[in-house]
Amino acid sequence: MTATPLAQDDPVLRLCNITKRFGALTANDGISFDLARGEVMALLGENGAGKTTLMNILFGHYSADDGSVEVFGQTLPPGQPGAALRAGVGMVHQHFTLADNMTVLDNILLGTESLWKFGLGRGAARARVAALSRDFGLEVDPDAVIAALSVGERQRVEILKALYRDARILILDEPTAVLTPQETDALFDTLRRAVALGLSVIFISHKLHEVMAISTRVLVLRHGRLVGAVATQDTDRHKLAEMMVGAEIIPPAPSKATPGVPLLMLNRVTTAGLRDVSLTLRAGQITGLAGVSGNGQGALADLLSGLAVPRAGTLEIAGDTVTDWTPRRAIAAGIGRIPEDRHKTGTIADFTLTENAILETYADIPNSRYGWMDWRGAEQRAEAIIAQYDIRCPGPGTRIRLLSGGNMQKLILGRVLEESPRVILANQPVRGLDIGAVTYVQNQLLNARDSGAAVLLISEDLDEILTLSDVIHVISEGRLSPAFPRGTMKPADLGQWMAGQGFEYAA
Amino acid sequence: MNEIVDILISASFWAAILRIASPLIFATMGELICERAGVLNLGIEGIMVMGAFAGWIAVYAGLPLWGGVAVAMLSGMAFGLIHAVLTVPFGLSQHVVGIGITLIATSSAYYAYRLSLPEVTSPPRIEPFQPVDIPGLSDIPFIGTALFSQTPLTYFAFFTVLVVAFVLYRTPLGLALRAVGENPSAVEAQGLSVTALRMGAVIVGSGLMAVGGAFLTLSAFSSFFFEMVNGRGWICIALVVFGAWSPSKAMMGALLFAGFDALQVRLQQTSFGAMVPYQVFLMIPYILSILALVLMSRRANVPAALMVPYNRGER
Amino acid sequence: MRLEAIANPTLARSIGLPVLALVATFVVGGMLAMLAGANPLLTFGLILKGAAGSKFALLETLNRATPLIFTGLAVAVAFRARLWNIGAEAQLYAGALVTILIGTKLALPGVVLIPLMGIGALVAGGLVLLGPVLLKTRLGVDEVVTTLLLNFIMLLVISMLLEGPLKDPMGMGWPKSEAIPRDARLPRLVEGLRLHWGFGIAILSAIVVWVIQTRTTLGYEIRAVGLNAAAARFAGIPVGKVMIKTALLSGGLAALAGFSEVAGLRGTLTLDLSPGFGYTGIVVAMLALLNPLGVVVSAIFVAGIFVGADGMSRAAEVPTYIADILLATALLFMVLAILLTKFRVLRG
Amino acid sequence: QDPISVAGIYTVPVEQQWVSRIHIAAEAAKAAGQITYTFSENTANTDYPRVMREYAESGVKLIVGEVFGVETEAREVVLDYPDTAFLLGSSLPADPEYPNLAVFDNYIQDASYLSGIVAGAMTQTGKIGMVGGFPIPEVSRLMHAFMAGVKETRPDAEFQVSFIGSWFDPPNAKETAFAMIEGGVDMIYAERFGVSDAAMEKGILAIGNVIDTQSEYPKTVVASALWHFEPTLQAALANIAADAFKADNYGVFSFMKEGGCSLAPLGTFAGKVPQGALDLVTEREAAIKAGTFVVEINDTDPSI
Ligand SMILES: Nc1ncnc2c1ncn2[C@@H]1O[C@H](COP(=O)(O)OP(=O)(O)OP(=O)(O)O)[C@@H](O)[C@H]1O
Ligand SMILES: Nc1ncnc2c1ncn2[C@@H]1O[C@H](COP(=O)(O)OP(=O)(O)OP(=O)(O)O)[C@@H](O)[C@H]1O
Ligand SMILES: [Mg+2]
Ligand SMILES: [Mg+2]
Repeated sequence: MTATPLAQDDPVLRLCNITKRFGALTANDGISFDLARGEVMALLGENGAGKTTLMNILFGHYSADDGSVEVFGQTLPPGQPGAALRAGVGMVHQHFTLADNMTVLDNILLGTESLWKFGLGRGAARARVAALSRDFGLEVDPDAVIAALSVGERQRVEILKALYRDARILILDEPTAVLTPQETDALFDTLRRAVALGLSVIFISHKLHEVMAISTRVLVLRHGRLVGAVATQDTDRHKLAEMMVGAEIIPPAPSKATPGVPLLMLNRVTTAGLRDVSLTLRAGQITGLAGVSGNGQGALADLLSGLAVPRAGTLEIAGDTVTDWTPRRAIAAGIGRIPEDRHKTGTIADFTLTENAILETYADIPNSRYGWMDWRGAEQRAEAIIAQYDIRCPGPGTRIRLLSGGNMQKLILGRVLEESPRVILANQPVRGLDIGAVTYVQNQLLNARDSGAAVLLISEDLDEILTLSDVIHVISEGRLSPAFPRGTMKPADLGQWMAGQGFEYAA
Repeated sequence: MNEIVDILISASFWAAILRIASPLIFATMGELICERAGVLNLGIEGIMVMGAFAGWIAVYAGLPLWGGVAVAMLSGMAFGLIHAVLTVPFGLSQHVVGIGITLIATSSAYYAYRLSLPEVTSPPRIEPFQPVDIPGLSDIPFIGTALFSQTPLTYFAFFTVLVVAFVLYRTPLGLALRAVGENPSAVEAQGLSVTALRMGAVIVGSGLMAVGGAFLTLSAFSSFFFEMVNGRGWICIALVVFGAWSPSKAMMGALLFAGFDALQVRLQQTSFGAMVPYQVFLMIPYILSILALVLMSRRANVPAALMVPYNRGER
Repeated sequence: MRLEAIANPTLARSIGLPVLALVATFVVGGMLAMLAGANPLLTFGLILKGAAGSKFALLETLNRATPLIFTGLAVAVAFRARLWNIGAEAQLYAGALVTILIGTKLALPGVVLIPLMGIGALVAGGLVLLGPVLLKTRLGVDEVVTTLLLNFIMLLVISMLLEGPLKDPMGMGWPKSEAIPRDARLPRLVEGLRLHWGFGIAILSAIVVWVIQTRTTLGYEIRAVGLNAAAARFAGIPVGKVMIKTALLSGGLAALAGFSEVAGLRGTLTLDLSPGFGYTGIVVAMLALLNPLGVVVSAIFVAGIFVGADGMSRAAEVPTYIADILLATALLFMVLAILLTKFRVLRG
Repeated sequence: QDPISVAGIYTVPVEQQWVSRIHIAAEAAKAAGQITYTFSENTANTDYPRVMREYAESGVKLIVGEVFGVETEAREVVLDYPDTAFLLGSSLPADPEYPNLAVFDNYIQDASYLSGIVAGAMTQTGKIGMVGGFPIPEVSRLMHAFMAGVKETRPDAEFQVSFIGSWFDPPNAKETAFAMIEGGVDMIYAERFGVSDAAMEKGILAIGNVIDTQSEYPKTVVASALWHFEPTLQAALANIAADAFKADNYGVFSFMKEGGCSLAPLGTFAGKVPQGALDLVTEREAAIKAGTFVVEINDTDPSI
């Protein structure tokens, strides 16, 4: 370890001995580090290691129980985001902080002027935003309403918000978790431009190749403590993973698949977001769906989940055409669904683990009988899932809100896999998870495949698709490419299809 | 049918609409400000009662009429402060606090009235605002009588709509207010205080509601009566939704509602009115409001964070 | 300022704060009474005496709590599903109306009429709430406003009926209905005092609702829909149907308040059957944190404060309006106290 | 002799015209040392029986009030407190089964009739408006008597009747009156607060009801039919003192011949009312008091 946390001569930012407790839990434990001008510092750590908490303290959302934050030599008053903003700190939060029904420009302007001024000066602001967009490569329509923007565009707005306020230090909390590879590349381009202009960046991600690609230095948190700091050039992905988890991580290595009978078939289906799509999911096979987000993945997931019905074409399960298609039918037909957003659709935050574990099966024995809940039965079921899927939690009576994303995901996985589904829809199953959890989830999907399930894996991470899938489809503007067997396509080839090329010739 | 046309072409009918709409407009703007900032203020009915009382008693005690309006506004702001403290930093249920405020403001006004005037058996009167002709405009035939021969408070009500619309859409403060009703974290992330903005909105909004109440005692009428607000506050809550949280549309809603009220009163005297139970006329504005809501529902843009308390550090 | 959840509140906190809220209410009451020239130190005892100082006082408190239990339950059930039913008042009147229709128009023995009236009311109240709920689930119309407006419409409908077809021919022209026959009235619980079997039905309803919420799949569905409708829909819970069932249950419960007031207390239908029981039900439910059994306690608390303070106003000869002030004060202090039993206030 | 303890229970505030007359009579008796007096106002009908019991339990000798909304329940209370005298406004006649309950109502049709005579003489257009709260007998009866009076001096008079569906919404009553005035009415029967204000603003005339408001609207209120509760209260007090209180109809004590109602003095309008009308008023008043002329009691809804 060549780089020590406190080695800078003239740091733009200095954190001293930051400690933060939530009740009995110490989320940050005496953390100190410096940030130099023009540096990209990556912050690594498992889910719940305390990264977001630390950044929230730095930005003034939380006040630390101990320690201080200095920006350009000035100590920041605790608990005042306004002070951090004025001092030149800009933050892009893990969960975006945008008002969805307002325009880009209004979101950027918010809070930048004295509240008591007459007039908003939108004209001048628009010009300034346009200039910033150009300088930093952040293309976005200033008059668009946020709700109409893609995730990547929203992120650009978040960065523009910081730049508009002349931020000198940019904090990005898991900015790439929801981005497509292309968008990630664009983001990195922006960050490089920013650094070139003398800004400093703190970058949080669970994706080690990204950390390797963009950062100059890496700090690693574990259980709230700073456990390591290295210059990026002196390390590699394996070493970083080991520092994070404390043990070596073995990435999944799929064995050869033995495809079986078709379990689910789409015959020229059209829905709100799909155009004339035909697809066959076979037993014992993982079908990967690659594509730039927003090209119909959601529509396909909704269709298989039972939330949408075909407008034209048919959906066949084990040879039978379905009618009256609802989520309940989908579950009954043996489709296990891992939703894209575990917070919004996958779980009910204020339900306990037990209640969440039976969300899809509450009406069945042993969870209930004749409309009467059997809470003992339900709890036993939850306990079984907790034990088998190694969910870290105080117990089945804990509200799921208190679990980390990885553990939440394990519960969903357990809830789905315990039903021995014939078909599994896995929509972004590892988004936002740390590397340990990612490996765990992927191995579970492979196991399910090996025991004969048909898996549809939707992901924007091409590496993940290429590693896990036995056949790959690309989706673009609601159309589906032909199936490409494992090993027949390179990332660049897929990229062409993702950009929409080739579809003219496809069926 | 002729009778209805007669009503519609009489200038005094249109003048009545503006008059009846005035208190609704004040209170609707007040509620709109609160809801735009994310707080449903069910205290409106009681705050209007308090405003009606406070404004009136101040004038009765010797203050000029505009002094009464100011006192009413302050009284509304005081109850707004209680509402704001309980619902914003403490994040208590906006339903309970609102109903509690309505109860406490109403009964406090009654209690204070009885304590200050224990002996009266007939409500004392003050000299209320008189209609003021606007020079030039009020001489225009028909329009002059219909629109420009109102009491100053009515003109003030429409001026308030302009101010509210201007502030909401054309100033940094309005931008922040709208944002805090859409997504408080967005506001906090930009260095503004969610608490201060929301509390400010509730306090100022409540002040306007109270002025709406004071209109009843200082302009529409000259004495304070128990129960004289008579559900007008609840109507305003509907008007805000009806107006899809936009000041100008909400004002149109108030005018429409007042229109049906004015029409209702006049229809009762027609031959048609004699055939239909008077309750049917009284019902019309409510039924139309619901119908309008049904028609508007798809386009309504509810402030996304309405009724959601914000606690920093909680997700 | 920031609130932080307390993992394990101490007993002193859980009990001390609500007691403090009560004491604060009494202090406010004393000061207000002093303004009116009464001895502030006496008010405390007078309120207690008025609310529970005698069998009569206690039973009157329970009597006034009865409709509040029903409307409180109605609100608790609806709010659990995030169905903002502000229209318990309208549903109450719908229940009362059907009670009167069945009770006065059907010539049947009391034992048949009583259950018939109850069931009729239940159905009527449910149907009244069904409209706004269908508008909400089908067209996305905000139910806060529709249920609120229905309160006014329902009162006007009743007014029209009471001055028209339902007017009691023996009522000397007053807008009031005929009385239901003696044997179709809910029996008194205590001879000579007003408390009637409506109270028993209310307690029973609270238990039933509690069982539904905690022990049945419907209760589970209602809670899931209320906490996260999107997740519930994804998991296969029929959100629309659950909403409709919730509406029928909630509206029905509110209507039972009307049934109980008419069949147990008043015998006839008038326009002033409810002094805002529907609105107070919201407060009762929230004070109980939407817990059905808690609703019983909070309804009795709310009724007790009102009856006690009202009695105090007479004994101390201060204007009667003090009762409502104290009720509201007690409420606001109490919701705050309940919050502070679970959260601690931090700076920053 | 010790003052008799009296309690009033009112479902509306004591400002309400009707209740104010009871309240004033009681306050006067209290000032005269005849009674002690406390009251509860704005009592909901749900709470009414409880309040009755609370006063009865506290040993009050006479309870006055109004039970139009709780006739049955109130009678149950009455039976439970045989030592307390109840003098209650009620639509039902007295009943010996409730020996301690006497009923009354404001039967002031005599005065209303006389005020109608004045109104008929003062209207120019012959269009007369009437704004009421609800079409209940107490209101309808007086409106009919008033109309009968008008017909004496203005046989071709036309009447417009509106009910605002509320006892207390002066701004609404005022709007309703405005609407009538636009319709050509130049004389208005002010059953509710708010009506005289409209008349004053528009410079037309009004007739008061139950109370005299001429001092507040000196150029507007021509005449008023006044109710005097004193004879009713005094009769009850006398019976209590004599231990002779029983089920009885005290409504008659509101009749003119008992002094229960009167036409308010013309005051500011003295000399402005045609002599012919005044002569008729004097003549009819004498006849009513002598019992040779009876004003019809008609409780039907005048708007139909
Ligand atoms: N508001 C809060 N209240 C209580 N505890 C909290 C709160 N926020 C975070 N924690 C605790 O602090 C720990 C650190 O959380 P933090 O969000 O900082 O993790 P993280 O490193 O950002 O995780 P991830 O990689 O999943 O984003 C968590 O384990 C959690 O238990
Ligand atoms: N209100 C809270 N109270 C207690 N702990 C919390 C709270 N909010 C978050 N946490 C904790 O913070 C940690 C991180 O939360 P966060 O929501 O960032 O999860 P995550 O692991 O990043 O999931 P995801 O990536 O899906 O958002 C979790 O371990 C969770 O236990
Ligand atoms: Mg995080
Ligand atoms: Mg995360």
